[in-house]
Amino acid sequence: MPKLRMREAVIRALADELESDPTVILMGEDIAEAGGPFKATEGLKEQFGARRVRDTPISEMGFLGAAVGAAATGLRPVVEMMFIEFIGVALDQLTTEACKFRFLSRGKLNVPLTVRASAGAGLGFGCQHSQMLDQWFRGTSGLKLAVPSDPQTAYGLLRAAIRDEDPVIILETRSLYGDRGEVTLGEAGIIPLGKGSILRSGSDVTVVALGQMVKHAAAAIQDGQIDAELIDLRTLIPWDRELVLESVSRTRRLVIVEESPYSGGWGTEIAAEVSRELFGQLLSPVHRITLPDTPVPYAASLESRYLPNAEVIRSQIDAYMTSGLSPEPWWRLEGLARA
Amino acid sequence: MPKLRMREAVIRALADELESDPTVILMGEDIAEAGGPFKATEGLKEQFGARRVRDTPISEMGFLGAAVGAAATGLRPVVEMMFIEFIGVALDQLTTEACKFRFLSRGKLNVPLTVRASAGAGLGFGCQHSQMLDQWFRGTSGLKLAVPSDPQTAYGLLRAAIRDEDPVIILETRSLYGDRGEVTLGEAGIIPLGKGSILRSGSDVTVVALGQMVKHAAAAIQDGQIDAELIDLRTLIPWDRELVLESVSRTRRLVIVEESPYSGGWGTEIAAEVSRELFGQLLSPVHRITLPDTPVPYAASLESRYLPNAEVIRSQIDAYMTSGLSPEPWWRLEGLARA
Amino acid sequence: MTDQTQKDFLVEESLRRRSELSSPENRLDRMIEIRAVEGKLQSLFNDGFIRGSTHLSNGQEAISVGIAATITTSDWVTCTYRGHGTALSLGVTPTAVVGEIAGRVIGCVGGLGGSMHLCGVEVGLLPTFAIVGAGYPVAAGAALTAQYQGTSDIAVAICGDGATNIGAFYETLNLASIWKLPVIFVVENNLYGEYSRIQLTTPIEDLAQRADSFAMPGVIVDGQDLDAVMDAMTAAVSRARAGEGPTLLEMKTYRYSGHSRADQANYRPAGELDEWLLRDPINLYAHSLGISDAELEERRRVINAEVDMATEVALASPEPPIADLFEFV
Amino acid sequence: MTDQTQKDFLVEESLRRRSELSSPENRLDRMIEIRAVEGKLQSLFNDGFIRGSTHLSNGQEAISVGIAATITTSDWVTCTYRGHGTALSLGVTPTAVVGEIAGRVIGCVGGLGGSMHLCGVEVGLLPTFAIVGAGYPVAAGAALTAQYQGTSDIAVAICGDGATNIGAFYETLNLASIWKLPVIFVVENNLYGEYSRIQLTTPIEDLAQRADSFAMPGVIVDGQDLDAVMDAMTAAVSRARAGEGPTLLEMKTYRYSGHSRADQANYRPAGELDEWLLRDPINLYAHSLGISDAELEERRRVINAEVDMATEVALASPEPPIADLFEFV
Ligand SMILES: Cc1ncc(C[n+]2csc(CCOP(=O)(O)OP(=O)(O)O)c2C)c(N)n1
Ligand SMILES: Cc1ncc(C[n+]2csc(CCOP(=O)(O)OP(=O)(O)O)c2C)c(N)n1
Ligand SMILES: [Mg+2]
Ligand SMILES: [Mg+2]
Repeated sequence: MPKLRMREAVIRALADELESDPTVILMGEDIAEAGGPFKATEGLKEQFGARRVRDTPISEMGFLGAAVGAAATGLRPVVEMMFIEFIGVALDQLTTEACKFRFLSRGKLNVPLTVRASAGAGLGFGCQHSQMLDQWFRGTSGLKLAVPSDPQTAYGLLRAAIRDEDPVIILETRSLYGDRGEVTLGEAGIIPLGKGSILRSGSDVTVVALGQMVKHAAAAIQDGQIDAELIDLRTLIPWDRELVLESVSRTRRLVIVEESPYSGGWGTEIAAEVSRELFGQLLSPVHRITLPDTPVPYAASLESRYLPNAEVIRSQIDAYMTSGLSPEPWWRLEGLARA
Repeated sequence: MPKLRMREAVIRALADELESDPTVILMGEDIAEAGGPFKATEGLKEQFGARRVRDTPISEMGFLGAAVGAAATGLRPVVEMMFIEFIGVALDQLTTEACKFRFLSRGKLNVPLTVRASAGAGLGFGCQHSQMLDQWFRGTSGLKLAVPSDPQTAYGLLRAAIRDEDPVIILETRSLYGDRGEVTLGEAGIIPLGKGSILRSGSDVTVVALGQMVKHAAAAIQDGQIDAELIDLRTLIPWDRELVLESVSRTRRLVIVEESPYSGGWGTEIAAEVSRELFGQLLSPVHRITLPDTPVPYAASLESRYLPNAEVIRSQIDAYMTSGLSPEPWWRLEGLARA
Repeated sequence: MTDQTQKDFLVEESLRRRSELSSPENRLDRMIEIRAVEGKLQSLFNDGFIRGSTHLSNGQEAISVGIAATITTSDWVTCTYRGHGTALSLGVTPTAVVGEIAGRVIGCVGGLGGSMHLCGVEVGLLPTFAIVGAGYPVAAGAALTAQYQGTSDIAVAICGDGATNIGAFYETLNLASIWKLPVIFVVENNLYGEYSRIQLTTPIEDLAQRADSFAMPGVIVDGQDLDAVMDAMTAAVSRARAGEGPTLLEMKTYRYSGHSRADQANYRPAGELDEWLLRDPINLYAHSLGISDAELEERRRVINAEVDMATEVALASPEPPIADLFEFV
Repeated sequence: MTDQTQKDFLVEESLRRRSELSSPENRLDRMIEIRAVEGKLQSLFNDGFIRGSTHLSNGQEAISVGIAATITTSDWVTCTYRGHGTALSLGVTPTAVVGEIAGRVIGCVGGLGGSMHLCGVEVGLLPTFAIVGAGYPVAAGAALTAQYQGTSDIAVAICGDGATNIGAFYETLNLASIWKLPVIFVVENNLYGEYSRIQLTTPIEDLAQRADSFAMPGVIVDGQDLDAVMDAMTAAVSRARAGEGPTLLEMKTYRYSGHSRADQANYRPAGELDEWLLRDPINLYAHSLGISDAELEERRRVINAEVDMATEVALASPEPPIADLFEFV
């Protein structure tokens, strides 16, 4: 098993799909000649040629829409949105067009389109280049969304996405691109969409995390003093209801760790569903550890508080376990904000 | 108190704000000469002139962005998005630009912008012209979103939005434009953003609804056989936490009626928060009555099932009250879909 | 016939109808058919038989037929909510069009789509777009598939004059030019975008000029003259098939009705419609074929009767079953 | 000084700095200052002092200074992430610029914004835009405010060549033309959008041509020649103030560095940079003012020292308090 950085795992996934399926093509800004702004497509143009690995003008609506049209008529395009914010100028093509084609053709057409985008905070890119923005994609039927947490999931989820018959977005947490890990390549390394994974078994509390929060949640509980079960959700839309419900039905406590705001964060859906399905069985309310409801700040000292880290997660879980209640977030405790 | 149709209440709100504040201007496609595709700006150009009531080219990014710039530099623009779906080509200007200006100027600038959009299903406009799409706006700090349920709220919320110092979206449920009701005009008719309203007091179950679902929820419980407390949420972002929590702390049961999909619907946030805050105090799990996770269908027979009506709401509430559980939605009961 | 056999029959029928367009008389008849179907739709709407919205293309029939007659069924077309003419020209049957708009299972999308969302995959019609501009890049993508796969297929994007003010239009023209995609952009310049006259929203008169920014040929075409449409299309199609890249065709035309069903089009200057009626595409083409007024009347009578029958079949079809709501998500 | 007095002082200082641009020598010095600040920023980045990204505008100084010297502080400017030159020219102090990029409370956005988000409301700089194209319509809106209020203020939108391929550009030009808004669109054509040479993304050479689609004057300007920039701006500004509408100015220029801090710009053909260095805007302008090489060196020395001091002040400022995260939402 090779040890790869996450960006290299992305390259391998793309290469393997380009290799195995001649209808796969890549498009995006500066992904071909330059190998991608995050070097997550490095070498692919050299290997597969400019016909299959295509640089585009700065025209997100244009090239995302072209990918929709290409996907509906026989290709399997993989589009890179350099930063997920950029889809704010092109959302229509994904949610209102691509995700409606199957319905509007009564099943005669489908759109096997993958959108990869870098996302997330932590690197000092400021408030227009540091968000996850998964909320833009929730509630759109026909759309899937996955968030890798390490090189293996980056590899496996991306390959599954490219093979999927419908639109899939992969949010690649930018701060993880340099992380290294062993990666099972090939068919065995493919990770089905819609399935979470138990990274650590435990019986006192289930911790559900996604993307870069998985790493921080794992660090928070690694000393084993809390007998926590850690689930990497991997796919957010649709999330793995069975796995989460089964786990929480055993542990009877749930903490969700989100790189998502308190108001409107993705954890609300899981909290709502778990509270409904396991009504009367929980020992404590579902607890969410989230971002505050603010733009992403630039200054390092602020950004590092903005994003939950292992220490914060640990102290929140401790408070949750001790009190049996859902502790208030730090900004309420410190009197900084109400929400 | 005049009896007005909802579209007339919108016109009155706009006229009153145009009258009282010379910095208020209106922009949108065919809102001036033609009085608006839904006649919700009828007569305003004649009354206030083409300088203040402006037709635009079909350029949502262009005119929404121009409104952002105008708002940041001294005007109070009200933009009409004819159908909320159209903001899919211009979302960037609202969420990524307008909502960041206060932060990115360290408080020196603000964007008193109102976006009005028609929204919602029920009129046979098909799947690209019938959605609510409030999910696109959740999780964006600095943004407010309100949904009137009748002429009075259309009037009062819109005036409050125009006076607000930050961006506000008003989703006007299209199917209500023709509904008539008495409207208190003037200052007394203004409805503060962020505040819900108890339309009917009751002690056995709280029913929270928004937009056109308020009418259907009210019809569902009007015979008084269930002692339900009905809350019109009015503002969805931010929703009235205090009011809902206070009500549910009395009734100890909550049903949310949403024109929003089951997965990713707005009710998840309320369900999560209520389940957290009133943990151990609820008699039944929070129950959501939602749309199914599908595009909006065209055929009348399908669309009428797609949208919850009074009968469905009633039978769901009955099942909820009788069983003490959250009943499955009809599509699961009928084996049509899992989610 | 079961619904399925009915549907298979309609598909075959669409292909047959498309092939008919090689004959000038059939092209004339198709224009007459479009006019007849739209007349029917308007009255069904007026009588409350069908709901939602509708956007007639009467007056613009030569463009729809001219496009369909110059491309093949393996070429792809993207079109707007104003798509009746395009769908019927490409071959979709009157029953499938009326059925869709009546929300019946026999409709071309089984009643799921409605007036703004016709579709005919078998004849190259992608689901029509209700968002202005959305069809442009999708057509470019269909052209990319053809270019990539090395077929000689092309794509055609049909939009209105107003749609040349939206960002997607420019982004697509640029991309298509840079990638030399085999795509034709047809702008139906009918002088109005909804209730706004073009001068109020667009500072130039000839939209073909907008191709210049992308080093693309932009051609002004008389959209009322079927032969002119076919000539312009034929040239653009050969250019595209030869790998020489995209073309923008501006079709000067006029819609006789208002923007959508409720619109009485009072914003039009007096006499404007009458002037355009003098250059009605059906009459012009009939005359160019040497067809007498009497014969033309007879053709209209026959076709109207056929459309009446097709409408009856459509309305006799049931609404879609609830399972369909979940099956195609 | 308390932070607040410090800040008030910086605002006043910004206004003073702006007024300085009426003198040619000061304009030269401002260009030298921009070059010096960016050199400093690059080394601070290299040394790991500051993080995130940065986009230098070295080579493009004449455009920034030329714009600032021809408009007033009540005019509004929208600019991109490549905004150091614009901010400094408009008057924002080196301390406020370096402080922002270092994430300090003394920064022009108090460290909340960072490299891509400079701001100087007092001198007309709206928060700079990190989304390509986003500043175009916002500038049009600022121009609308001026037009509506009947002031003679104008707005200037500054973007790159690559940004003329994005939809918002066209939508804004069209809207500005239709509404005759007092806005000037400045395209800094530095031949590259990120790592892509313009020919790979854009099928025409002169972007000024893109104004034609909107019946708007499009002017090609030598962006390395401060006098040429000022002349072109002055004409466009009078046009705008006179109510005659918008102008597109294409400034031909070059960025000496790569796109952002990590970029070595290996994609550039050998010799290209050297050729452009021959027409360095600072040298050209110094020569046109009859300033000797020795004197120019001396000016550079003095200004570098000032920038060093400004940097020290900036870095001595604390990071923002956590309360600031919540105060400006
Ligand atoms: C993005 C978007 N904005 C606005 C609309 C509403 N709308 C539908 S049709 C139309 C007018 C289009 O005019 P034109 O392009 O000239 O086409 P025509 O209807 O004349 O065929 C408008 C504004 C829309 N569907 N999508
Ligand atoms: C909508 C959007 N797409 C892509 C980007 C990424 N991006 C940032 S700068 C840039 C290149 C812009 O080139 P140009 O307009 O020529 O400006 P320059 O950087 O040369 O000044 C790109 C693609 C972005 N910020 N926003
Ligand atoms: Mg038109
Ligand atoms: Mg450039």
